Amino acid sequence: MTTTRRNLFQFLGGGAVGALITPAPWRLITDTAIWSENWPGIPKPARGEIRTRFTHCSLCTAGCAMRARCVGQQPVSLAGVKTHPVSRGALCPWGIAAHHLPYHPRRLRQNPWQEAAAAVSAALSGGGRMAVLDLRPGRTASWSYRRALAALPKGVYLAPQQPGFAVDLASARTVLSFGAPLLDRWGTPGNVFAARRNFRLIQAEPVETRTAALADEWLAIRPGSESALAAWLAGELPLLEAAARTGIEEGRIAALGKALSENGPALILDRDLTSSAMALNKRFKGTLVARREAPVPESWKKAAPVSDIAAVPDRSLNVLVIDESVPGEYIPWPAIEPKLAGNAVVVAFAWTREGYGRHARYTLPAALFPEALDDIPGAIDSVAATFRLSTPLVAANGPVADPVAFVTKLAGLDAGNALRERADAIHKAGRGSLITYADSKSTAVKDLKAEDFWKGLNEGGCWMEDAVRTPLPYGRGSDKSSPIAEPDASMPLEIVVAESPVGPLCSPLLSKLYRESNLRQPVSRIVLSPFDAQAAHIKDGGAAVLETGRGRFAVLAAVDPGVPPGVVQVAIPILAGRGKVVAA
Amino acid sequence: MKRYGMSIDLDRCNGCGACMVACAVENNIPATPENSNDRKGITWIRVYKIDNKEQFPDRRSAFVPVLCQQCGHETPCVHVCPQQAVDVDPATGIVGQMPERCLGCRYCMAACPYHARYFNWWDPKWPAGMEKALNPDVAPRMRGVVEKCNFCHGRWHAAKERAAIAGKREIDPADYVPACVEACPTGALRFGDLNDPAVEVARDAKTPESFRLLEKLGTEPKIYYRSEREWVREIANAPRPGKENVRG
Amino acid sequence: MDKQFITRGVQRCSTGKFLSWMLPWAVLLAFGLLSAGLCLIKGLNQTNMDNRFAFGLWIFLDLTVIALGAGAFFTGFLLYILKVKELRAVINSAVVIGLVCYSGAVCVLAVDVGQPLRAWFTFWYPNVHSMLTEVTFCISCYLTVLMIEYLPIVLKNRQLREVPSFLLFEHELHKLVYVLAGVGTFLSFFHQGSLGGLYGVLRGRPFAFREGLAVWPSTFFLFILSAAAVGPSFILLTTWLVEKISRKRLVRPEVFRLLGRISGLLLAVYTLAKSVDTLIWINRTSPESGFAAWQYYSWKPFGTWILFAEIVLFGLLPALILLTPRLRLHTGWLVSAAALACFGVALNRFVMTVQTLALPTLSFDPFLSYFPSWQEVGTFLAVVAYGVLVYSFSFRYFNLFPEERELKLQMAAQEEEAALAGRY
Amino acid sequence: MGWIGFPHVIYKSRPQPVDFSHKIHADKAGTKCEDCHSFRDDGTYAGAPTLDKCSSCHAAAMGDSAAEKNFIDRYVTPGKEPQWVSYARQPENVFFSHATHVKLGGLKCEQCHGAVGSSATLRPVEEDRVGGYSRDVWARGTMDDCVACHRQRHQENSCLDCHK
Repeated sequence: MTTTRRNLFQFLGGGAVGALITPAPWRLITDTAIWSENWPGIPKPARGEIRTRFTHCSLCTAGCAMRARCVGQQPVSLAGVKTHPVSRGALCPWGIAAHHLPYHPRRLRQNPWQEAAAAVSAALSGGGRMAVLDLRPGRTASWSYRRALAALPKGVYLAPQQPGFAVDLASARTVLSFGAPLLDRWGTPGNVFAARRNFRLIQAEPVETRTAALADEWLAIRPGSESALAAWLAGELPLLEAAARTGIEEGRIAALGKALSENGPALILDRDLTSSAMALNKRFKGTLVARREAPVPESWKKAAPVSDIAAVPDRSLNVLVIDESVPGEYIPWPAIEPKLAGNAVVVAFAWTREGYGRHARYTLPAALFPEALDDIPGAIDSVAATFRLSTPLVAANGPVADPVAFVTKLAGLDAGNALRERADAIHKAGRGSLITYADSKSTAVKDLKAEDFWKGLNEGGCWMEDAVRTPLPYGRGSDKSSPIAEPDASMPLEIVVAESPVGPLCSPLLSKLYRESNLRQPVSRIVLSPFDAQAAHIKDGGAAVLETGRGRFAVLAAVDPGVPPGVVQVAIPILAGRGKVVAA
Repeated sequence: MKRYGMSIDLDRCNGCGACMVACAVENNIPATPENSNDRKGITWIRVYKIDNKEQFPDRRSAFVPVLCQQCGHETPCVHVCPQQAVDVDPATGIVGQMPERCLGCRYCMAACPYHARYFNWWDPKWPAGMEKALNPDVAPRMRGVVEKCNFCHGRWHAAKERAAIAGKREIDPADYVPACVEACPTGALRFGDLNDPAVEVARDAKTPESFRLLEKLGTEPKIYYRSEREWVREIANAPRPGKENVRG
Repeated sequence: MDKQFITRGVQRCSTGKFLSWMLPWAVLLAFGLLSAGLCLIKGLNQTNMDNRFAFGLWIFLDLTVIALGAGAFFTGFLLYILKVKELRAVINSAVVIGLVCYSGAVCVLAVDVGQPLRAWFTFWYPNVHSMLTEVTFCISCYLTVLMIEYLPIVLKNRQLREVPSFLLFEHELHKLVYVLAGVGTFLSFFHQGSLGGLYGVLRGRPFAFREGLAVWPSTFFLFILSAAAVGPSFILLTTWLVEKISRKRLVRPEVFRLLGRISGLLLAVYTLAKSVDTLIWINRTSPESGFAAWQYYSWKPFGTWILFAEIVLFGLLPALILLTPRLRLHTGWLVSAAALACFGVALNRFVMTVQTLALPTLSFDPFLSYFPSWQEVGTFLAVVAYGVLVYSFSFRYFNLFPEERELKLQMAAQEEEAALAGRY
Repeated sequence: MGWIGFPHVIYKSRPQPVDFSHKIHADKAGTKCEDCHSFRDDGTYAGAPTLDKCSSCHAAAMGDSAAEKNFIDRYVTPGKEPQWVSYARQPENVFFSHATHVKLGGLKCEQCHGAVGSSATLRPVEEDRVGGYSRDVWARGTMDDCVACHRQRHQENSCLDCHK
């Protein structure tokens, strides 16, 4: 028979109806929905036994104790450890997401170790001068550097200036802070917040920072006039003039003095802990105590001294090795550059090229937390000496180079075992006790074998000296306050650091969250008062240029009536000083 | 029957954002592309910086963590969901969101006065290798669905399982604390069963300084805020347009 | 060459002219499909919607076109249930418009959801409390009804009716038409209402929240009313447009006036109801949820002018015009009033969707603004283009205006008379 | 014809690495499932045993079956974990607590897993080509099956009881 068009229609229609009674179409619908659940590209989290491991965060000198929740060996989340006497179970946002750092997309991937080593030894062969810049002094690694540099003919060990004291927050009752970000990543967060309930906090600061917002009293002091207030407290300035300079009513200033002297023990702090304001602690019996360091082997004592970058003669360094593997106080490049001789070899050990890597001839990839085994020097607010390790939680993701090995190799020194030697030295001294978190026990070092002590440290234990508070001899820092600087007209605005910067060394999640919540001022943004903005013809959200002693920066300007006139609020600490903002 | 809730002390919160980070880590929130912003990104708990709208030197600021307020009565999002992807657990009072049932109509987001619900505008993506660090107790979500805070249900499951292996039906309260509460370094966040008068949270909720956001809507939220500062307590009420707000 | 498909006795432009009219719309449709495809494949990050503006242009579009498409069910209701015979002149056209609006809306909805593959969940695991469930069910059902209603129009085509079985089928369908009209009316009343309920139930958005009767907030009934009111206006408007574009007379002026009168009547009722509702909302509903009504209107640019425009300018005014017999006699007044009415309903839907989301609810919220991305606009235009294409096609090949033919004959007769008169 | 062909269209078959007989082990090694499929201290379920569990007995051949010899050569000697394919693997978004169901609910393994325990050989896992679920899940482990049982025992509260 011939198939007509109608037959065809009938066939198709029948087929369609027939298909409906088979499971096929229904199953297909269900399956597509299921497929939309395991959508391509959605990762499946690895399953497995959940283990708990302990370590210490080495992202800053707070060295908070960490409990890592691991699937097998892989940490999937970090939390604080309540039994750690200093950090008391608190972590900062940086620490909480630290286990993401090894996977940061901006990590260095090449390791030009051979080239760097060759270049360095070539530069040294002619009896060149070599220096190591260590951003975090006080580590065992720092000792290794100093030992190596002592062995080298002209070795210099450079490090940011460290305060020779520790701050005893717990015993303070009244705290006057000249812009010290006490409640924002200062010292050891857990320790600060625990002590916070016992002292009255008076924040003298031009803008309302996080700390000022939560202080018991915020003295909105005129920018740049902190020294005037300090001078009055030191009895070197009449009340009227202090009031006039600081823009704070006499009554409040007087009350401040009263509080400090009567509601003691008092404590006076400022942002960089060096300025003459710290000298006031002598006058008001501030609760500063001598800084104590964990014992080191006798054999280490013949080490290169810690010298200040400023003390190095210009154009004298042929080799400079910079260790920024652990974040520390950043010394601006303009302060370093003049010290370098012509064609000096600069080798930076960093996790990204965005730090000194921009200036170094070789940037070697350093292992970073939680890949690297390192110890953490005591925090500014830890009264007793302490020794704790940041034991690695994961294997290094990609090629890494060890800066200590690099330097010690040049001096023919083997410091591979330095941490163990240090631990043994501490054990030999026999003071203090070891706190272990898994069983939250504290065992006196005397009662431990050296082997177990070392083992305990590597399982995330923490050695702490029994708290001995040696009051500070107050040798350093004159108690005369420095003369009050007169502002120069070319730089009309006071640059005030209102935020600790988010910085590059953080989990991609952290930067995402801050970006999506506008919770922190981005490094690229400044905040102006409507008055200054208008004067400079800058609109809210408009582009601007910030001119400072450290150069010009293209930024976005925000206008906020909460900012006092004459102030530009930034999130880059090194810019503190005076500056000028012009429309881009 | 439990009624889990939270109390947030605004006089302690220093806006560090630890809660947001801990939440994102716990709940496998992906790192969104660079062009995401405060309106397209996902964060189950968001800390807002607020101020008293004064000028210097009278300006005062505070930080307000806002998560799903776990409305207990006429829960706005539950009623509107066309396909039962949102429900309130009678046993815990927790408002649950089922990404696998959600079709992404976003009606619930329009219904939520707290903007505590978030939509997956992008495919979830992690930097290479970072997916190794995902939390196995929480399933990553796919593009095109809504998600929100559920008081870290992964931890609730783990706590129940720990109880089960010991043959217990009731969990040990110490076993179940949401990530944000555990992470808060200032101790501003507290969590617990509001029905249990012995628990801190239940007592916090009763203090005169404590308040809830938009209480007058009658949705009985289970997140209690507290502050000594008068102007901060004002945020409980409806917005009052100030001149700086009035713009087109 | 396609002459044999065109209804007997009516005259249509040449194929070439027709195609050249269709072409630009086809291009527009293609562009729209592209942008819709982008949204489907790359996801909704292609739009400018966000967590705070979860609904945007598309929801506004859906609500509006469905309101305008209401002409279909309401005319059907008047014609078949209330036996208003004159409306037979426009019923076919109304059905096509309805079909276009509803299918367009459904397509956009499919793009609007984040996981279209799961759309069927709503039918499988429906949440009976959700207005959206009601909407989904009613719209999809009513769309099928419209398609069935559209069939006879297609089958009446000059060539298709040659096929005996089609003719038979069409005849059978015709008996059904009353049932269909009834069902359609019922369904439409419901989803028009639930579309209103969509926002009226939002307790968390006091600007949109309304008290109501039983489970339905007042907006439920207001939407039904407004839709019924502008439906006829929109038919009037489109018919007039088609007349202008095709330069033909399609319906008798009486029909125009009738449509106008119906529309005006309902519009007046709607305006009254709306005003009462607004007063209740300002004085009770809103304050009870802690929101002083004045503050909604102090966020620029949405001042009280928008309320005035909605109720007086685009409600009362057109109603009065349409209810004044003298003005109804002038097509100009009639059409512009109808246009005002249609614009009014669009504005109302805009306020309910966009303004609701723009207004802050938390005291530390900013006022939000939103502007659609080109992908969104493209999808929007696709619906328009699709509408024009389908309508033009139907107008050319199907008999949308039964009176067209006799009107044509009349005119021819008149001309002859005139010619004869001229001879003597 | 379609009924036979259909499964092959929608499932792809994934064979098990080792021809393992539950039956023999149930008779010889241990009597209870928990002997090999154990719980961890935190209540999580360990699933298929790891190699060390097997090699504790099979360090050297115990019988003379080809399967065992093969297993020892391929896995025990090189110390390579056999990649078992799970029959009842639930999708990522499902939270299923064996502890709750076994310890509190008092369910027997067979109730969900069928008579695996007495099977003489491991049949290949049939994996859905589109959805990726095993055919056993479709047969015994769909959400409807869970819900039905929970309804009976009035154990249904919310979605997030069983979803994560």
